[in-house]
Amino acid sequence: METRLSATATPRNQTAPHRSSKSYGFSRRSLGVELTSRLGCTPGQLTAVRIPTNRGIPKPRNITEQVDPEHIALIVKKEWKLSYVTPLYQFGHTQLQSYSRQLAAFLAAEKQQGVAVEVGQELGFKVVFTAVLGLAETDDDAETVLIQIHSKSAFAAEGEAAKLTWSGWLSCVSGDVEYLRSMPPDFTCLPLFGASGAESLTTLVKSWFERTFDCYFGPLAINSTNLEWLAALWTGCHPDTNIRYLKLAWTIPAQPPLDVSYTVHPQDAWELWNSIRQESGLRDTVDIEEVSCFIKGLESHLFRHFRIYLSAGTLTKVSTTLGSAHQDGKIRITSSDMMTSVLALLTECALLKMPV
Amino acid sequence: MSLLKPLNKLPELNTANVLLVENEELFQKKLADAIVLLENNVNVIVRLARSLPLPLESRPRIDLVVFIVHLNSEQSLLSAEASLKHLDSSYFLGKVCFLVTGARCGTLPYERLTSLKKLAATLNSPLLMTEDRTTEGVNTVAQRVLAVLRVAAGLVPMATGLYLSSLTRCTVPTDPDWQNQD
Amino acid sequence: MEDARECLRDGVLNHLNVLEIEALELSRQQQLCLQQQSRVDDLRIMVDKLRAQKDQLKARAKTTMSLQQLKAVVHQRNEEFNDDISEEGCSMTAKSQLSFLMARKTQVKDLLQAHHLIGGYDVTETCRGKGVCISIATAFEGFYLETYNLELDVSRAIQICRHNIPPFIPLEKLAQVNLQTDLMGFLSTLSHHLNGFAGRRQQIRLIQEVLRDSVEVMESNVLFNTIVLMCADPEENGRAVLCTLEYSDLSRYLPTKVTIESEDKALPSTPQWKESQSLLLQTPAHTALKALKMKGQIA
Amino acid sequence: MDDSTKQVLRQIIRRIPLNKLQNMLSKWEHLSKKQLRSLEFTQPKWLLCDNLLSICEENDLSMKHVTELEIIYRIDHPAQGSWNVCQLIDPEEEAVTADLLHFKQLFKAHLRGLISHVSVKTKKHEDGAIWIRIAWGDNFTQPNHLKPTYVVHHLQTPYVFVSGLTMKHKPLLHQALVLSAHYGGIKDVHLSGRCLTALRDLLMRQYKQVFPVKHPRLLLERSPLPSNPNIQMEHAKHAENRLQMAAEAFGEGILPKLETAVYKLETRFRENGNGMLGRREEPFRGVVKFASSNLLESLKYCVSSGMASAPVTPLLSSITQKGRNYFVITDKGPGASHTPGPNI
Amino acid sequence: MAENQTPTLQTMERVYEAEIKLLQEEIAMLQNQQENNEREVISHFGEHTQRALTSQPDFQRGTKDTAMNLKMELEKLEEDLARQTKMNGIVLNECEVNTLEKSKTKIVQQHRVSGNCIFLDFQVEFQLTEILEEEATIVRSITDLNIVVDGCEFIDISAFVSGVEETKSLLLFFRALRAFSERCEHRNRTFAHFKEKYPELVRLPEGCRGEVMVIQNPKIPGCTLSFVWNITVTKDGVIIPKIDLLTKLPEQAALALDQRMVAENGPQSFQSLLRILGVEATIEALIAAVCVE
Repeated sequence: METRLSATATPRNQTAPHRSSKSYGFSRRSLGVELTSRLGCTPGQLTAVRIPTNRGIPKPRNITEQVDPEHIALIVKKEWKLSYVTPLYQFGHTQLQSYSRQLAAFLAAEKQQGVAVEVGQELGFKVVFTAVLGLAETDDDAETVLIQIHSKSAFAAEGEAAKLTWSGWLSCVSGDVEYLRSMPPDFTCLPLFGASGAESLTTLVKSWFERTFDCYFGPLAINSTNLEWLAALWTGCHPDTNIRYLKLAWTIPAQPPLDVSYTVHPQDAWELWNSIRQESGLRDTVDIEEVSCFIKGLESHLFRHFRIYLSAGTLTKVSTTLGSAHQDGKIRITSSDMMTSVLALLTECALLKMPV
Repeated sequence: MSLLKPLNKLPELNTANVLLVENEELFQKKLADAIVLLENNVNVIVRLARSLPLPLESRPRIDLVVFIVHLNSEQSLLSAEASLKHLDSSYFLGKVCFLVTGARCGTLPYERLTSLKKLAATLNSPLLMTEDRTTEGVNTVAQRVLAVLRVAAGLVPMATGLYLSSLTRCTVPTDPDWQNQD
Repeated sequence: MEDARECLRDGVLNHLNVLEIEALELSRQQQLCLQQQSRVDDLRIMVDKLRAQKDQLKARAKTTMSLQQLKAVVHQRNEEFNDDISEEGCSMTAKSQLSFLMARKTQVKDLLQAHHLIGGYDVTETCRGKGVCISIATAFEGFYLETYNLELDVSRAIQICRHNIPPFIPLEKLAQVNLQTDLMGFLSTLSHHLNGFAGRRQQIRLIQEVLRDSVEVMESNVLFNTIVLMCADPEENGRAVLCTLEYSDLSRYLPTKVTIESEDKALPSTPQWKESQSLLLQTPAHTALKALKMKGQIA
Repeated sequence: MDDSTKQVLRQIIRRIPLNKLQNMLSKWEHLSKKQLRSLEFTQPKWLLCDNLLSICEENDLSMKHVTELEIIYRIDHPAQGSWNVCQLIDPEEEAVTADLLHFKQLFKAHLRGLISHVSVKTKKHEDGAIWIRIAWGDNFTQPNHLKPTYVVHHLQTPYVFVSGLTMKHKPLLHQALVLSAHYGGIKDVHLSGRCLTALRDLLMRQYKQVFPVKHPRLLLERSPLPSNPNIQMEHAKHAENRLQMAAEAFGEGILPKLETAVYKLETRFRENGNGMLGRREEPFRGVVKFASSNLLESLKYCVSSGMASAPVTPLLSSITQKGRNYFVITDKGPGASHTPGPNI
Repeated sequence: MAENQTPTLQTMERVYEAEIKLLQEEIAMLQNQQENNEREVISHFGEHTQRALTSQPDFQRGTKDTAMNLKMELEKLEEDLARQTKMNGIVLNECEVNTLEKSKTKIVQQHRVSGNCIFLDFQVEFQLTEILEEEATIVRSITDLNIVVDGCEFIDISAFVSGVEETKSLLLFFRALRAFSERCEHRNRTFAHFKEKYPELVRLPEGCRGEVMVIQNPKIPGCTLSFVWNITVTKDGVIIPKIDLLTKLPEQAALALDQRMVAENGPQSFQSLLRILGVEATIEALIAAVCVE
């Protein structure tokens, strides 16, 4: 069994304590062994899935035809805490009803054992699993599953309907086709998990999934490259839907830490982005070089004024009226037009975490 | 501008000089204390610098240059790359070593680590992943640096820096997917 | 032998791994007892360093010629070239030249320190001559108090770019008067204001420190330019007497107006209180009150 | 004790944390020792509140007394809501000799002259500052004690710290201040924050500033610990230089705890490299906000550790030099419009 | 496993610490001796040092750069001294320091400083004490002060000087001395200017640095105007100039002028004249008045 030198978590994000997951061993496609094998690595670090260096230009498009607007309303405007999920074993979209009942029973049982459920004393849970049809981009994508938990607190008057206290979803939008096809038959790959509601309920739902489908939930962070992609993606939509502002936030590791936030006028941001696009010939795909040139342009504009090396810190948050994303894996999508491209990007991040 | 040359001065008897280059000047002090504490028989002089070139002073021959790069800061990588230009090319025959910290942090952009690995591979120098927050981690990497230093300073019979570097240099993963990426 | 074979079964790499960890553990324990040893090593290094420094100083003392030797050198040269030492005639030996230079350097340093001690403005040039930093010392009756600093930008018109003068000192008003035209005048008026303020505040501190039981500071303000003190008149069965000191000239530490009040309307006009009123006008408050207390004028 | 007084008292009690309530009530001195002891401070707050109300009714306390409790609490815990600073300009002759009583009477008279229904309560703090609590009504309604404005003024200094002031009442307050302090006018200092003492220390220069003057000391400093001879710092001088510049820009020792600094940038985008937007004339508009639990410490650390290049840009050193934390930067220079602040 | 230090280590540690303390004291003593030696050399061979600065003797290779640095350093220090002297308006020629008591938390030094301020020479001796109190605050105070000032103007400030000596206000003394010297110098320049402009009309009984200037028209004997310009210093160092006009008229001229009450309201009109025109213009007016027959 590979010994794992425990390292104290980096201050910025509290990674959950490493449960000694089943060792998948090093399959043929992992990287050559070097001295780094000594220190155990986070799963997925060694994935060989290629990181795309350019993406198609995401056009905002109205998805209300394919996807039930009611479902969209449930996902839009909320802030979701993201995790990655390893493939689910023997998960079937047809048994959603039974899963609802099983999860409800599990939650009730956990409550009996006095597991701390601080959202009031719940009498009973009503769990609803719904399949959100239409979000999948390719036929390899499994359909997105939405989970809602309604609970009635002890104080509620008799006839009062149970309130929605927790919601979450599992999704896979335009996942890496080659990887999805390599999935053994009984496994369904829904790598991206978003949760919104009481933390304790989230852990309970996660442990139920892990026990029932023999999978593993791990924290999904959005690294600065992906935040930069989102910033460029949202700025690109400005002429069509007014983003009203582009706000970037960095954290500089000073003592005490210094947060720098730069809110750019949308039109100016778009003109900068557009001049970079023109510079490289307005191809139909956006290249990573253009994105980093856009962000570096903004950083150098700040450096000219304040002479602070933002590169010594990390980009932690990007937000516009279309949505916001935080490095700790928090995402908010406020308009449904851009939902698919954002979910596609996040699915890609989650897939990179999959053990090969 | 004077390039730092590895062989421009005569070595002193039984002493080894190592130069730790770190833009943040945070980890190098802890590492230097550990190195000096661990080494008993060879007189090890540790010189700490923020970047190259070094201010114009007389200093003994530097046997090993260690670049400490923190992956959570892009400036750390940029500053290391800039300092490399001030090293004489003959340093890259086993007299340069890269230490990388913070590789575990989840919010790390992947390309930073891969580009550093490619850099170390092209300069055929070793790249050591370092745990800079626990004392065991610091002691482990101090031992490794001492091992490389002893060889680079020619204090290990039958072993030259070049020979050791061919064994320990960083290899970019040979996986086909990587190839067509750049 | 048994555990070695058992380890080998798990694979060579694993075995090496276990060995390395044990080696690390051993070296860590070795370090522990080394640590105590290193404390003594540090001290030994420190002793060597200090010995070296002592020897170096001794050597230097030997090289710089003592007073007598210099007298001898100069004296001896005097005879050769009778009395007036012509310029090229006195090719000083290098050693005496060095000691003269060193001696002059110490003298200039002492003079600079003397300027600082007698309350001179310590003027230092900053940012390559474009700026100048001036410090103004304050003191009251032998006690050195705060030193205030002004950083002036003298590239174009003189401008105060940084200072730590408290806001109740009317710096802007004073600067408008003569900062551009007469810098020395501006500095001396500012110095008078600061020393006036420091003097007044120090008097209140001394009163509170030394005369705590017999005089109480009823009212004072940030600039200490209006002070109300309360003391008791011993005869009139300890009736309270209020002295209000007003300092309209902010650059002085003596009041310009002293009013004495008490319930007994007649008390202020009694001769001894008249006299103490004029005493308060001419001497700093704390000395005046101490004298009054000595005379039994106040309880 | 009418209903509005009760309502205000209830709100004040709700805002004062339980552990501090006993101390506040004893400082208030409107409850007898016995009454204070009779209050049982471990019972739930809403129960405690009712008992306290009944005691106050017993002592027949009026709104005047209740507001005094709030002012005492606010003086001890100023960091509620945010404080803004304005500065009185063009002092007349008597500005320097103004004393507290004189100022208090004049202020009340002027304010009542400007607006009929207003309740003004003042209290002198031991550091010499005067605290004024204003409950605004208007020509018809009674003063609303639930949203009072707090004004703190240090006599003999031009600074006034204001919290909880609405735009509607701003001109009234400013006029009353100018008239009663014998000044010519008043202007906004563009300095705001939650911690009142930090704003005051910054403007009153009650923190240690560093100047490039080295005052010779007779007593020798304790010689620093001898560092290990085997470790040499190549860039010792650079590091020392950076530390000095950081200290000169932001000060030394305990620094005033500012939280934020905001810069409204209206400068052209000049990108040296590939001519991005190079030709564009109009300014590249954006707002930069720096935030930290102790902003000056963070900026100082950035400069001394090299994460910000030294010498320090005037944009950052203006925070301490000009005593403000809101700037509008145009191509003509930082805050080219008239730069208020303590010095020239 | 960390057993406590073996006894030998502890004793070695204590031995080394004692030796370190001893060495530090020895070094301090050596440095002090070195400085005193240099001060003696200066006091005996002042003028030689000037020549040392200028002449370029042959140095052995070793001491070449040390001499160069020393010279550069010295030039910089001389520059600082010149600037301080100009800004402070006080020329310090010579100063002597000897340390009476020195410990980690207290130092007492005897300073003797002599120099001049414009044309008033002074020699000041003061005892300086510096005490390190808790949390590193240093209290520096003058514990003894005596001042010698020579120059004919001294009589005006002798009361002030004795007061200052008593309260040991060293800084107040030098601040007042500077202001007082400037006023005296201004008076001196004015008197010298008029003496040189109207040599036959103006007489200075006590010389340029005196207080009185007598204006007399040789054609009208017995009629003199003596212009008394007195400058005094109050106890708290404020300079107060007082200017009076003493008129001496022959009897018949006195009678003639009397109807116009010149003698009585002379002084008030003179003071108002002074206020409006300032000193120089008033003197010009007086001289003009005396010249007209």
